[in-house]
Amino acid sequence: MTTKRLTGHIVLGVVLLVCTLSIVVKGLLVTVGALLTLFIFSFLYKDNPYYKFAEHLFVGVSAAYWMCMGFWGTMVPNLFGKLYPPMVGSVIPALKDNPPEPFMVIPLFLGVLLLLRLSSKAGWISRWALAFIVGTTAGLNLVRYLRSDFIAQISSTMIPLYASGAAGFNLGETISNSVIFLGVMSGLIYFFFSKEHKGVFGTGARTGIIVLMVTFGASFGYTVMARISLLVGRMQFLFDDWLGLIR
Amino acid sequence: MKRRVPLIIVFCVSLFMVIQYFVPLDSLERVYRSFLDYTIIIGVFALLLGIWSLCRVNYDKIKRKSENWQYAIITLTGFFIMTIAGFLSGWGRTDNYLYQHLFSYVLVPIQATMFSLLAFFIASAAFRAFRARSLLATLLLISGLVIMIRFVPLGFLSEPISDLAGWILRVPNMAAKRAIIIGVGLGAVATAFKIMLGIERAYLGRD
Amino acid sequence: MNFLNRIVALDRRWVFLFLFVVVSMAYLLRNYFSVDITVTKEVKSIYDFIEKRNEGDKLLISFDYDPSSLAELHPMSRAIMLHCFRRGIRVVAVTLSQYGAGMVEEILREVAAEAKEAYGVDPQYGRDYCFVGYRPYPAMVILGMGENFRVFFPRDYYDTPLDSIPLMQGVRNYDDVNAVIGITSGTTADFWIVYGNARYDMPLALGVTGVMATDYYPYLGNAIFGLIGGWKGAAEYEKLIDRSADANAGMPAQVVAHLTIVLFIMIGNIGYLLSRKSTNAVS
Amino acid sequence: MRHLLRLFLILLLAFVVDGQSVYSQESDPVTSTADSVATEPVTPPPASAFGLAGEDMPNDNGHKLRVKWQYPAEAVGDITGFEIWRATSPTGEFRMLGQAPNDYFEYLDIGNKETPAPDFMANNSDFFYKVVAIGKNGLRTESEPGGPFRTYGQWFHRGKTPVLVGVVLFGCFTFYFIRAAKKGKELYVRPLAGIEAVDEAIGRATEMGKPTLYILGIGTASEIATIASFAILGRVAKKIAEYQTQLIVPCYDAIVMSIAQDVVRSSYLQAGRPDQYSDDMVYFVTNAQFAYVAGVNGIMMRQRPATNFYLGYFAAESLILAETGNSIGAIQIAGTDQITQIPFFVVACDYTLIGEELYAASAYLGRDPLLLGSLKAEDWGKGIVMALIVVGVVATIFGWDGFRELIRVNL
Repeated sequence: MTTKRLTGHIVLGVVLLVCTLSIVVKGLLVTVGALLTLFIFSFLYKDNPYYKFAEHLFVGVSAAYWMCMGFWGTMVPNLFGKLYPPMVGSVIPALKDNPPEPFMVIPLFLGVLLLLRLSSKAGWISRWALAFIVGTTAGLNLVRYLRSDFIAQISSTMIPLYASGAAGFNLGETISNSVIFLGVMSGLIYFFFSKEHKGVFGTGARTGIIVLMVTFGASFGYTVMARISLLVGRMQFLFDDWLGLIR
Repeated sequence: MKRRVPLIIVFCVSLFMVIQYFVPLDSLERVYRSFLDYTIIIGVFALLLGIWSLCRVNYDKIKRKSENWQYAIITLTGFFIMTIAGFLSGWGRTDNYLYQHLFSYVLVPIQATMFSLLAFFIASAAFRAFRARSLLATLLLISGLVIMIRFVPLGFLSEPISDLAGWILRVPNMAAKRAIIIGVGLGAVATAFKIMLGIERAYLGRD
Repeated sequence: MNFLNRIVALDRRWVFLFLFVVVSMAYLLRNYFSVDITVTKEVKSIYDFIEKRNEGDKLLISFDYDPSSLAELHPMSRAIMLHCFRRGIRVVAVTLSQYGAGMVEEILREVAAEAKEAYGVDPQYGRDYCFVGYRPYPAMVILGMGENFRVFFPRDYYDTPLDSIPLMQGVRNYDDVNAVIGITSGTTADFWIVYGNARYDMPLALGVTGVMATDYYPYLGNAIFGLIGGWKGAAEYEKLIDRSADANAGMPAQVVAHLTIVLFIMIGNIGYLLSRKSTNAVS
Repeated sequence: MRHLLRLFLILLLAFVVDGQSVYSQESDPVTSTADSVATEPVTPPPASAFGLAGEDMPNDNGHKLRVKWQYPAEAVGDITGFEIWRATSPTGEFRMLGQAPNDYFEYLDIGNKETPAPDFMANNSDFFYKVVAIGKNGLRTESEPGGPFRTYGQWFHRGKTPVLVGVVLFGCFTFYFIRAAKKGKELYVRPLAGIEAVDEAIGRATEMGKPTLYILGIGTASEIATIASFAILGRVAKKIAEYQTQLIVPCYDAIVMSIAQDVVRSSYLQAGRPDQYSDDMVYFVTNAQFAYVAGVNGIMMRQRPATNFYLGYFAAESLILAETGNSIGAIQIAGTDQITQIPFFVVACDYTLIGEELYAASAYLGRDPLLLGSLKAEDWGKGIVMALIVVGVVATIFGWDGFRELIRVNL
């Protein structure tokens, strides 16, 4: 226990020393950024006050950031600017002379309905606004999914199982095409809900899950590269930008 | 009134969204675009609800002195300082020192570091889960390894491994993804139908 | 037995620590490492395609990413453009990403200067490359460019009419460039395939982030003739053009990290299999 | 309810009929050729462009027109290109629209749909065009104004017919099976491991006296995955209310939070314990992806839930959440329709609902015949897809490409 505590003190001391030095050399801001980086990394060891600090700060600041973005980026130009254009004239001069759009009271009205949720009595009215959003989504998705994912995927699976190129029969391609065909079919069989996975159907479903697992392994393996790039990015920040070890 | 009106709204709005997709009329397109605008604006109003919830939860923590209540102060302080910074430059502008620097030296580094934790978690997840426990787990393990090993210089083995990796990515990978996409497409359409017709209405609560 | 169990249930923090140490060492000592990179077919085919073109042939390169993906995609953009300039291939640049325009303008200038320094060629704006800028709604722009570039880009980024730019004279649409290379970090890659290649059938190659790459492998050979995925792809391309740069600098860390993970998986499995054997023996 | 269904069917039918009647009307594209007087090419070139023709573009509301012209092949070398001008009357003010290179003899005029814009193009109205050949020597030769060319608005987008067929067909299936289910026809559904584990997982949390964490993902309420997740949340919350354990639902999106509050509140009401619900169970964290993850990680480390649900739309944070959850020893049930994230859940969680299974989960949990009926409809959809693929593959083997064209969506 005491050695652990001692190690803790030593680590803390070193970090403090480096920080003091870096504030002098590199300035406060980079040091703050670097410290926060280390705080987050400390979570990998265990939950601790430094991580808690960074986490809570992050939550608060980011919520305010998105609120400001929502207000200045959406509310002002898209609602106020359309209801009463002169209001945003100083920000977006191009909008100043647009005629007001009276229909924009609809989202204003729905938005206010939503806020009624804070009252325990009239809270149920807020569902009108939610219903509007859910309805838009449902309608949009009904056609969106059929259009983009669905039909395109079906038609591109219609490939000849027997492949031949300029050089005649192409064995490799034929095997690949057959695997694709069988893979898609068995994958679809796996997703059947109302049929018991037994007999031929069971074999199909089993093949389906095998193909799925191979794919998941491959995706996982491939993503490692992208994630390591992120880590190297942080090292670049810590070692180059902050400590300046290399350059 | 409490239940029927929302269902009617859902039905009418969603039906409109479907129809406008097939009918290329300007008037419909204009309404369609306004609808999308409306949902975004309503979203900002909802953000106020979110902020209210955030403040209340944290305020309660401080008031009740529940565990870790000190950190709730940090959240609220961070929130209010950033909010003030966001309105400091006057109408419609956020280009002040405080806002910009809170963004660049607090938000950005923490965010990037949180993201980079994935490098560690992907390693620990692989270590723990890639075990030859069953046929399926073994397949997961093997195909993952084949893809990862491409990075490791292995001399004469490198080329066949990279070929095999390419084949896995090109063939079984495509087949499985297609099957998932087709399934997801059908499921999404079915869910949209159910919402439209009011069969699925969990989102409205049930009282 | 005890040892095996401990390996099987090794605290994940040892994995974290090991990975951290190893990756930081590899990063710090990157200049002392050389990584032998195996060039994959999908990257090589893009290189070959450019290598086989004649001087004066044209490529349309679309930089559809914004500064947040810069770290991952800039290395491949640089490598491809350097290759083009070295071979005397003309580059028509466009961006379909809202925040991309400034970044693309910068990288074009940088690479032109780099090519001059490295290969003694002197790429000139308007003659050897040009940048038509940004337009919103990528799907529509891709469709429109299939008709005529001028539908959406009557003028270039600097407001010069396209017909006044020597490079663009006689360049109507995809038929007049030899290929399109889309370097993208989002759904624009799908648009290039669905609205570009499927509709107009021009040769198309993609450069994408590492996470996206697996999604586009299925299109190799039919919709796209080449694919560069993340840093590894960029490093391969750098190797092909024999010019080690950013992507190669990160490669030691990548290789070591992959090796570490593979090693841990192996150890875990050996431990698991052995411990299962010994429990079987006991029972 | 019945009336609603019927109304919908009638509307759909009317819509199909309407669409088709219009479809046949505009099937032959309207082409009119201007009898513009071709002035003899002046020597030295440039020669005058002539034979202006305009063609309405289909499948829009009449804001697009394709202009074509001819130019003597031998004179093409003398010009650098063409300019295309448009006006609303032959004598009116012409506006330059754009340019085309010298070997290009058509121009797609995409007009603006809104009135104040300078390149506004009204639908169902006449336009006149002029093409100017720009000579290499700088000479400009104008064609006679060609026209009138009329833009036509259409009522139905023909390219989207396969989608319409799909929607109608699928709608019919859904109706049929829902009706069948209502009549009490027993529908078999195969077991899903992830769903069967739900009870056990909540039970475990109860035994351990620890809370259950439910994450709705980082999607907005407009993601189908999020909506599917609400339905599951309703079932889960009801069980939790019955077992009297604690539920934590930290939210990423404020609208999602509002809806989730409603859902959980009514589940507690249904379970007969409305007094145990409070808005503190379902609360907002923040709207930034990784700040949300940081917050949820903190919740996991400090409140130590025994069971974690991750159901909805997820991006890169999936693995951070799942690994942290695993490190505290929670039972984890995940589900998403995001293909790129499924592998991470599969690796790091105990149970994973893959893609479509997430949507089906609420039907499984509720055993509501209406919802089960729609599962059957989905299966029929899959069956048809498989049949289509088989026919398509056979068709390509015999080199009959028409079949693929049949189901193509032309936007």
